[in-house]
Amino acid sequence: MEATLDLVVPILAATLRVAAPLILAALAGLFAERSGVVDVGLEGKMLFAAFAAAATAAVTGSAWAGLGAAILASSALALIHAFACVTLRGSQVVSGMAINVLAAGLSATLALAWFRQGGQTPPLTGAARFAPIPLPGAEWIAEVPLLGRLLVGVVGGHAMPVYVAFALVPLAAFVLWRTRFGLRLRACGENPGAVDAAGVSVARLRYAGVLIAGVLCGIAGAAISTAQGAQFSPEMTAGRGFIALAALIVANWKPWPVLWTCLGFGLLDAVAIRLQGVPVPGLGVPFPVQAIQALPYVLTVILLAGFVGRATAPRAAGVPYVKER
Amino acid sequence: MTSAAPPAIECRGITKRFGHVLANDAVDLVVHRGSIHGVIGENGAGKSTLMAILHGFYPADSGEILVDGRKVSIDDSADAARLGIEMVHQHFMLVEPFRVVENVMLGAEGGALLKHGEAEARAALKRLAEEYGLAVDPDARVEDLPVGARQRVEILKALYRGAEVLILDEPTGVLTPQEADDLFRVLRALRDEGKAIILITHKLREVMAVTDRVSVMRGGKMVAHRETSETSAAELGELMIGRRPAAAQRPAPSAPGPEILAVEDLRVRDNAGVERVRGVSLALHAGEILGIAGVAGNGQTELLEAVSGMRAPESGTVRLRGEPITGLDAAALRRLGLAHVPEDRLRHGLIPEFEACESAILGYHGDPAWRRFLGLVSGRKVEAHAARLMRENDVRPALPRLRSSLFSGGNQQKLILAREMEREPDVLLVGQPTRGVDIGGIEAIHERLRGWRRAGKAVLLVSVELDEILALSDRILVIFDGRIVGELPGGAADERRLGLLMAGAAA
Amino acid sequence: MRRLVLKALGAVLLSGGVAAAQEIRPAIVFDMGGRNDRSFNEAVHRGGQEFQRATGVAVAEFEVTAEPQREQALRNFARRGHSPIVAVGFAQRSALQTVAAEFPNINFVIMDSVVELPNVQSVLFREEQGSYLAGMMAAMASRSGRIGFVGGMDIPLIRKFACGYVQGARAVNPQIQVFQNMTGSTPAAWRDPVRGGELARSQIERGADVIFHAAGGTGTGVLQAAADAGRLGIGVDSNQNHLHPGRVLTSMLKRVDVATRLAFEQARAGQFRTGRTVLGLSEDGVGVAFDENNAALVTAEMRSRIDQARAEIVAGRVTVHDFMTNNSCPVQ
Amino acid sequence: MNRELPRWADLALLPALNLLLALGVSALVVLAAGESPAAALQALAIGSFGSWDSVGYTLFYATDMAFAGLAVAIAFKCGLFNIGVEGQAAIGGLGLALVMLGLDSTLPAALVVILAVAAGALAGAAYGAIPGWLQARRGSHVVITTIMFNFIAASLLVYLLVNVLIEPGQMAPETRRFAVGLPPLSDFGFPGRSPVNLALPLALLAALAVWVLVWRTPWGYGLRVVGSNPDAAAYAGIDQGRRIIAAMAISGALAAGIAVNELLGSQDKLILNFTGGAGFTGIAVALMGRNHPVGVLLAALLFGALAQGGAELAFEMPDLPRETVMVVQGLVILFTGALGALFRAPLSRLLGA
Repeated sequence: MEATLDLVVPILAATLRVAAPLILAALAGLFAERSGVVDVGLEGKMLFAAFAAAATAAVTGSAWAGLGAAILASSALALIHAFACVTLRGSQVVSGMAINVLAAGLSATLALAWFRQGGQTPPLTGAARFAPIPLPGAEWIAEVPLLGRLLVGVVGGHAMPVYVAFALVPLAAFVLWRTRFGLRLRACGENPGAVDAAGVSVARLRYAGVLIAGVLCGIAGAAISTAQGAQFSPEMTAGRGFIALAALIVANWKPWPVLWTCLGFGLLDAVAIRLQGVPVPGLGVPFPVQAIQALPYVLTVILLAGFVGRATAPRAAGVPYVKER
Repeated sequence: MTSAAPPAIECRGITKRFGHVLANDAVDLVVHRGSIHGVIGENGAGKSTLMAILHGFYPADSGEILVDGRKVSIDDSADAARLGIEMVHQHFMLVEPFRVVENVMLGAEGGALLKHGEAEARAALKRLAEEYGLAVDPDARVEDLPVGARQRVEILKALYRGAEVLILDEPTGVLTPQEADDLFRVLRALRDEGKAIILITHKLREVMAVTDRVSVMRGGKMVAHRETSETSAAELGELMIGRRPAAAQRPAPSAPGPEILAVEDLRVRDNAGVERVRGVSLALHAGEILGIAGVAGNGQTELLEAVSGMRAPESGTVRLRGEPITGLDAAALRRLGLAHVPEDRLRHGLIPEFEACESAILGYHGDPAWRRFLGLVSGRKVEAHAARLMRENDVRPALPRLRSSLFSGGNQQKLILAREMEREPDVLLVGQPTRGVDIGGIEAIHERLRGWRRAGKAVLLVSVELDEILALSDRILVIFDGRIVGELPGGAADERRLGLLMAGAAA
Repeated sequence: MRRLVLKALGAVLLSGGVAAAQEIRPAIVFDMGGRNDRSFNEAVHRGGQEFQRATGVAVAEFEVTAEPQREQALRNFARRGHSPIVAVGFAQRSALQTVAAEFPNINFVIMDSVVELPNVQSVLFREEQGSYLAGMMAAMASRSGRIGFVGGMDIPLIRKFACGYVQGARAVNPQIQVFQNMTGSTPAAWRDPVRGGELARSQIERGADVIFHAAGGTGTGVLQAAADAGRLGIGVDSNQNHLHPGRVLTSMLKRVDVATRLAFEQARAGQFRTGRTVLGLSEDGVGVAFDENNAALVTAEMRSRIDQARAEIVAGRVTVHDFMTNNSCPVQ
Repeated sequence: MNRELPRWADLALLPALNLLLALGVSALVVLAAGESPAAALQALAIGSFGSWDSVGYTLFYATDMAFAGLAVAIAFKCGLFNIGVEGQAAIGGLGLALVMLGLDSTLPAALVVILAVAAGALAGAAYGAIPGWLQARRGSHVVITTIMFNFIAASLLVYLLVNVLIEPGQMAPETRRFAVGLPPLSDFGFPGRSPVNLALPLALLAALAVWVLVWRTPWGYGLRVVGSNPDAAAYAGIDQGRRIIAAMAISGALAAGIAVNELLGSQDKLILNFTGGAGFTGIAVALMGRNHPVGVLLAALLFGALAQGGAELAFEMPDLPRETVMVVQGLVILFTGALGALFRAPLSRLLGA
């Protein structure tokens, strides 16, 4: 039993850690696309936010200041995206790609110009990082057989942004399905004409959706550079924005499925890490490292083809809203 | 009801220009409370523009609007809503995946959280349902509702927002006579409550039946205002098109030829897996127009799709000249002489973003006629072909390189008809041939179909416009809930009986 | 004491060369990682800077960002008369082969690979020897009997590091368990510190208490995770002990900086050497770093065993297997 | 406000203005980095077109971009967003390399090169067709599957290069040199020294072929119908699923053109990551080129010039971080692509008046 826990608890804890930024980014995409604006610029916004967070935290010594800066930086890019897509009705995909390229270049350029450390920011210590938060009453809970250890080991000891990510899932579900704003936002992604006819500004809602995406990507970026990592280095988001985009589609643009999908990715990843170098039973030698590394992606494709139904995007996503004559 | 009270709506000299088109030219309109006011005119007469201005969709270039005698400016739909002006659009402004109650609340949620507002909306829906007979399940998804119910949702939406002035744009286009009657009953009840109702339509029969006053528009101008009781359909028709309309014809009895298309026990499911056609059999003869009457959503769409090769049927057979053609795709069927004018122009009939000449070969794109060396498609040949079609069929503007979406509905439809009839197919499937087409266009299209029949061709006509079915069909089949529930001879069809059959009320 | 000889030789060249100093215009073409990668390329950069400071001779630099730029950059420098030109990394081999043949009068240096041309100095390192010492230190410092290795990508060079590391660890503790993880298969594998951190944590959770990385930018995450967990990391290429003082056991040094400076100094003295140079422990080309940042971690016993091992390797009494000789590693 | 602009203004003036604005903002970034914008722009211009060498390199990079852009564009024309050009190019390169390694010493040079190009295209096509099939028959969103397939291709390539195809005794995970390759254009009198090779005319041919296929064949007509109005496809008797699979296959084959240019035309061996991100840039190239072959070629030239000019810029101004070039690229994509309508309203007022 203990042996099983030894194996399972760290894997589950890793699952939560790996999933957290994906959840934040996927929820970001969720808000943007629910409002009718496709967002392939999640990666760029996260990266720029990661830079802003680490740079600000390094200078001020405060992770919270870093988080604030990350949100501002990411939102600034989101504002560009909204201006291009909503006001100018430009191509949403091009705008997203432009933001990815721009963010990669700008973050490294600024980092180099400001810190002269090869595009990295100085390593963060102490209050400049989000430290793991132990579960309140952990030593007491841990006494509970089985469950206690599971709870303390898996749920406890994560940094603030991880908890924020998980808290945001029910919040997003609540906002989208239980509030006036959510109703209008979703309507905007399905039939902006109806929203307009109801006397509500489509542009304002879409700006809101895209800006929320900016804020969430900001938190995700800060999580990457000031909680999970402890400094910024160029291109450190390493494609997570695209994985989040995939997760969003698998989850059919819904918050709870986003949670399960991202946890699924996280779990596959955590298991794959463990499987590296482990001899295959009966074969005696391990699978090639590359096969293990490709495993999460192969499984995703198989799952998608075999079990998950057709994804139905918000109908108006990607289409600039033009009043009909 | 005329009194000293100022009119609910008064428009003075409204002018609106789109580019070089003068859509509204110094238009005046007075609508009183407690009245149903018809605004009639052909497509493009400027009715919709005027209503869009009233509803704040876009601003007028000049002119003023008075509500209850006070001058107002209506900058957006929210302004209109504050003034109690609500509109039921021809293309419903509903969010299809949403529930009815969500649609009703949208824009009038009554607070940041939905919980309270939703309870309120439910109560209001219940009350309105009782008051006006507007029953809809508040938890049904709009995409699952038939058209008539969707329209009720639109009206409920407007009432829920406290509409004092209700604008309805071509509301009966998709309704059965019974549903239309229901609608008119609701409208009268609303009028009696003191609301002002503006009914935009081109159907003179409706105007005569339900309105108190009527205003006629033509070419962007307001050409006449009449008390309904003091005018006639004939006069209105003349005012509308500026000349005396051709007398409505009933088809002369025909002598049908041999059976050419046979459908046997056809069953079809829609994309959601719902069985929409439940065992339909029918026979179509050369030299006949067979009309399929029915309320939208009763399976006629899927029937047409299955026969035309767009959708594989679940079971059953379709034969053309005795040969089974079930499961063949639309291109193969066209080669066999079965052409199809689809119900939904913009979704199926043409490609809105293609140039008109490219839309003019949709379905015939593989034809060697526009190939050149190496079998490549010659742009010039395609263009020349479209130019000829446009010329011969009076498609305006006759610009083959113009984007398809920039043509008016009537001209789009003419182009599609021209395309499908050009190869003289033995069987023509036609769905809603005149939807959104103005009166002049309707006449032309009807005449073409009649000519087609005279030439010994067979036409299967699906339409929700009863007038159209009656005007064209040699025989009428009524479809209800995926089944053929009755057959009537064309010339002598009893409209009342037809209506009852369409509503599923009589076997 | 051969490393002293090497240093002395350098000093002699430097001082002796003043009189006969040639006008040289040295240049460096970095690999994709870029001059500020905190490890391999940065060490070359540092070597160039040291030379520049000492002699006042400017060193031109270029960072490639795409494959075809390698050849382009080398040719650009060569055409402008730069010499010697240092090409950093094995990936530059075929580009250098082409360009060096075009410019027989220009001198070139390639790190980590061999180009058999009369105007090229090929510098190879015995990474396995340095890694061996790192492995020994890891095994000595480990209390759990489990240590870890995080590589960037599963390529021969990284396997060479890993193989030496495991050999060294086993030499100290034949029963020691070594976890090995590779980061990924895309270029992102070299700059994903978050994933590096995850890999390290996974090893720590399995009991590893010393983790050696050879993963470029990803490695900063490995060292960070080790430090956060109160375990020890081992740096690579450059001295990374200062990144987390007291939490980095040591760094496996690969003295590309020395090799670079030396090549420039030779050229300046008119004594540029072409052909193959293999730098191992005996040439002080590889090693492990001891400084004030890890002084508290290194016991006297550790230090003496390392010195002893180094001496034995230098003397040829102990042979560290080089993965590259037969593409396999005798230990796992 | 949405009056249509004259064609020349729409196709030339507007993009030119946007490009100018992009360069203007880039100049500000350069200034912020403490360098002279004028010198930087000059270095960029001379670096990309200032000599025959530079022109050659610009064209070489543009060849990659053209193939990538065409690959993305043809998928877009069928309504598919192919993010998998990177992976398709990699697998195309693998197919190409296998033929070269197996046959380059036994068959005549011309024949083996043709076979290799064909094998590359075939491999790329197959790797593109799988996500196409999954989309058409299983409903798996092509965006997800192509992202996943990029990772899978990268893993496969590393495995094969490290364990199977590596030249024995070598450090670099790359194959041995091919005995033959595509001849450089300098063999045909193109001046200067650059890797621009026969893949460039091949790219032009591919663009022409794409244009003919998509705009001048009934099949391509069907492809465009599926892309712009899938509902109408059934009406016109067009098999949507088969078009999707075929479009992805062609997209993959075009992606393999990157491998032809890089591996057969320049590197003469299979190496890791030879695409250098061209597959992603191709998305911007395609969209800026409005998914039309002519537009794609122009956009490819622009991006080729930025890649080459950027490299020269780094030479001339070593203190400018190399990532500055990415900033310029991002700004160009942003201003000429997404913010393309910025000047539309004022311009139409100006020209309409």
